Amino acid sequence: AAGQAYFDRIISEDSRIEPRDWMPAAYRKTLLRQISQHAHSEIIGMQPEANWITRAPSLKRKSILMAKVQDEAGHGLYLYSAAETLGQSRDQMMEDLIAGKARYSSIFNYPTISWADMGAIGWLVDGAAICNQVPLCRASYGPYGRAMVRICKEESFHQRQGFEILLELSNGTPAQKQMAQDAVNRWYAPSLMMFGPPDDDSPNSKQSMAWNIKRFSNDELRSRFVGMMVEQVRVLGLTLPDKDIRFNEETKKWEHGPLDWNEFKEVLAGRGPCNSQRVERRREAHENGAWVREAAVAYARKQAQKENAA
Amino acid sequence: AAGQAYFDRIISEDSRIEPRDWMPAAYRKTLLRQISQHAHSEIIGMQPEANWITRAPSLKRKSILMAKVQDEAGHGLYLYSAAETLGQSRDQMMEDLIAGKARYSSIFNYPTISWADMGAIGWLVDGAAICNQVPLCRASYGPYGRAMVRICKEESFHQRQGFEILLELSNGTPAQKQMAQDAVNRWYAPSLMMFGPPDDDSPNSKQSMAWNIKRFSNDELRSRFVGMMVEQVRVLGLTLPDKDIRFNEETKKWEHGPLDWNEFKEVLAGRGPCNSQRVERRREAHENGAWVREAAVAYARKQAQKENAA
Amino acid sequence: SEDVAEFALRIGDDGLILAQRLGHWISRAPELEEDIALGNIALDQLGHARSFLTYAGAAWGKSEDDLAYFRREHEFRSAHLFEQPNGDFAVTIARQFIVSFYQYELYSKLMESTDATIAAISAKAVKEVDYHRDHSAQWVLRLAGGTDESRARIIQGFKLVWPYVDELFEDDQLTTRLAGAGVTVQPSSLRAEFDRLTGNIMAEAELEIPGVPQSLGGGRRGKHSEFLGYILAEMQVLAREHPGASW
Amino acid sequence: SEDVAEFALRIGDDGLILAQRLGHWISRAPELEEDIALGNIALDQLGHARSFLTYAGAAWGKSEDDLAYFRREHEFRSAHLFEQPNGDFAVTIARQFIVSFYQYELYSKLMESTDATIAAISAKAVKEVDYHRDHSAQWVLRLAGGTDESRARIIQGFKLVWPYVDELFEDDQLTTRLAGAGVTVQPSSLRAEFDRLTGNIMAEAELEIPGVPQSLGGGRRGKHSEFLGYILAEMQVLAREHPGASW
Repeated sequence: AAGQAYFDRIISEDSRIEPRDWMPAAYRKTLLRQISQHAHSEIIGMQPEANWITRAPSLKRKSILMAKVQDEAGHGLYLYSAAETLGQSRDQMMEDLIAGKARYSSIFNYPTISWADMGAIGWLVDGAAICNQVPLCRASYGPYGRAMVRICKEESFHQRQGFEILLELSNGTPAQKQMAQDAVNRWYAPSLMMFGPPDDDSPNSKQSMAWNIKRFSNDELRSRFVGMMVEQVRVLGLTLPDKDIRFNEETKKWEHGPLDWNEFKEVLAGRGPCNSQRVERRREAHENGAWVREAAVAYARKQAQKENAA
Repeated sequence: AAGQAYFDRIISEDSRIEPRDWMPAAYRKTLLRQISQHAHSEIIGMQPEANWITRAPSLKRKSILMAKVQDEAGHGLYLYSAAETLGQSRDQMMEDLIAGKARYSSIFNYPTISWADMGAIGWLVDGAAICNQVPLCRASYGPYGRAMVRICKEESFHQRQGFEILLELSNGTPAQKQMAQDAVNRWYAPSLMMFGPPDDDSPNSKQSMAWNIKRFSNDELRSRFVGMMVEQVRVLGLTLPDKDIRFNEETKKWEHGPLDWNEFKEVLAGRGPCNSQRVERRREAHENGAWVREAAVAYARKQAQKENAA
Repeated sequence: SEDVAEFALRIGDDGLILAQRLGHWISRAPELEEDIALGNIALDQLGHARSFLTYAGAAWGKSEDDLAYFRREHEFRSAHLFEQPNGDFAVTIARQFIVSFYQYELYSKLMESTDATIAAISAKAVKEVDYHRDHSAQWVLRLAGGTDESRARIIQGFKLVWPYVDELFEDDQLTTRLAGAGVTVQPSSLRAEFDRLTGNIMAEAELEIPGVPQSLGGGRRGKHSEFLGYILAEMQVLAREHPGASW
Repeated sequence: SEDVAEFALRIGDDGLILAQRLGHWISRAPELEEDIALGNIALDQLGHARSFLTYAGAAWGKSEDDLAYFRREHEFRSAHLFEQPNGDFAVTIARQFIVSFYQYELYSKLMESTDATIAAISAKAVKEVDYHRDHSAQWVLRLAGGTDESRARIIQGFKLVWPYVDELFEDDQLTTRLAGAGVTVQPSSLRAEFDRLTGNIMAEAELEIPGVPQSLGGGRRGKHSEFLGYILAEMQVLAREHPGASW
């Protein structure tokens, strides 16, 4: 009861809950699900981009791409650490991911089939992620909020790099420009769906907002994102594949055309073009690496024994 | 003693020894070494050509190449079977190969670095093999001789295909012609060395000839081969990288320039560019396939038990 | 006609991409007999592909090699199953098992195509594919009934390739038009027999149909997985370095 | 000068090809920390390669990308060790261990090169390579002293890559001329310290130097193993599809 009162006060003051503080079981569970899902997204999200590391068309781009994918591994680490403060081990989370029990952002189940996808992912997918994540820097759970601060800084760097890739392609040969437009066409709708289902179909959002985890509704964030993209796509000299985009003068909000939520659900249910491949690759890496992790543990144990003996 | 007499008579009549016949231990050992080495050469020899299956520049050539490499697996099988009649199991021979204890033709330790190598291997390497092998069809050991008959038929087919590849390249673009010439330059000397060391440095040849295994000396076969190649290279519109080739009017034999027997010995000693890679690939295939072979054995055992029970 | 050519392209691409995958096994198989067997299957698949691509190309003034070597990723029409990685021997067998039973049903029907060329190619192909069926079915039984390891591996193998089954039996506008003209049948009409025959073997092997979601596919519309780009980069590298050359 | 450019090309190609190999690990490493560590090493190698290739290209009016994407196999000057396949983690570590100790000795000497550019690039590189040394040495100790399996694997890993050590320390006419001018030292002069330092770690790990024959090499003369063709096909595929484009 004292715990609940303290918790309620912290939330009402918009202050931070720390790992040792008492918290309601549902709050812990919600956060754990959200943070681990976020971590998994970083890890699985490495794959569609890693797919172009060996084929990057210039050494500069190769270098930038390598650094980016590596950053994502780092983000995964921060987030797994944040989740661990809630009482679940990284190993367990990894097992859940491999067993297909854990979710990750559904957008990574689409394939990257051209180099321009590196641009579109940076610009649209990282762009959407930033819109989602900037408010999370103020999330009521301390370790999560602090992880997001670090991550957001790097993400905005990544978004700019994605934008630059598209800009270069758009100003390049006709084939390059078409490659860029095609990538934007394919990633636009999935990136809008990254904000989650429409507000009237998002039952958990309200509780998350009450707990100061979420700060804005899905539709609110989506609308902001659309507004940003509308402006930036002009600079790129490309178009968004949505003829219904408009600024609603009454609500002062950007509106977009209808989204195919059916496909979204199909992909979420595992029917995306790459679901099986993504989880399999993670499984393979994890299982092929088991002997290495075991060796490291065994070696550390032996070293500790030696030091104790000495 | 009766065995020895029978054996000597068969040899002197130039007739055939069969698996159940008595034979001198040294004869058995020599044959076993020669046949298993020959079998290993077929199997290891698949690798330099398999290296271009996925990159063959036309579907017709891809198809011919696949069939050829597959034929080599078949040759390996015939030869392992012939060797098994002398009392060594295929498994044992494979283990020896993987352990680096068994020899195979040293020429397969050179890399195939261009498509033209498919032509040069067919024309020169298979050509040299045929010169070596046609006399072996009359080898005194029956199973070996009969295996050679089948093999020689297919080899001469392969040689013609190699010739055709080079001819097409030679009549192609300047880059193609150069590719062909470069391949001939690289494979010429190693193919001459396939006949083994010069006669005065080949101590075992004499005994093999006395046993009717070998019919001609290394230098004799090499000279014949050079003569054939001199003629065919003109048709190809290419040159052999040997300015000393000449027909010796006195001996009525073709002579070639000096060969780098030092390199030959280095490669034989394991210092070729691909020795390690070739054996490793075989080891990998064998070890990765162990569970499959075990499964087949286990399944066969269970089926036999069922039938016995029924 | 354009429709027939497009249809031939689909089947041809299936065989071509699979042959490319299978070709990698030659010199790497678990035993020499399988180097030969997988090589044979690869050769057959490549042979069928060449016939179908030659026929497709005739409509567009292109050779089999123009189509194989000088198209880009989105112009290929193979289904996703054919581009799946070889994995271990069990994955290759699971993939081949599905492919062979599908192709057998397809070619059996195409033998009666109103298009004489398609009928003729298929009549030849069906006999070869019948052998592929037998080869893969025997291995499914052996692996499932062999050791604990082989059983675990074939189960995992099926789990990996099963998401790509539905795509093989999808009807679309092209198949609807061609079925109407008797050139082919609707792919969906092949499903029942495929299910029955594969089901029999799976039952004998005491394997369950994996309960994995079906992937959305899209290969017939040129939407491929991330694997195809690598396959083509390797397959086309030499031909593209020498455009216009003959070999 | 032409000589200096040719020399820079060798070092640049070493780093480029190794970065290409290492890049494959990112998203496939045994643990996330190693995705990051191997990614770092790849990035460093690529960074050094870019500096050296840019410098080499300046002599011929070519950019780093001209050199990386538009040369053919026989024009690459990397030593064979750098193109060896990743294998399992142990092979990658064994390869990196040899590479890092070699590069450390090389760059330490090149810091004092009479060529100011080479000296400057090397001064930066040597610090990074020092970390690579430490990383791989630590893993050699861990794998050798970890479990039976890891010990067997690192022994096998060293056996696979050791044949390519001698090539790194081979002198030739180019190095002789450049050593005379103080641009570099003879590769052979680096060997003793390499042997001493790697020997210390091997001894601590209770590993023996594998008794395998040394391969003939030839990478510095453009004679490569069968691996390089595949590496280049993949690395260059996109750039070559769009010649002249900028990215």
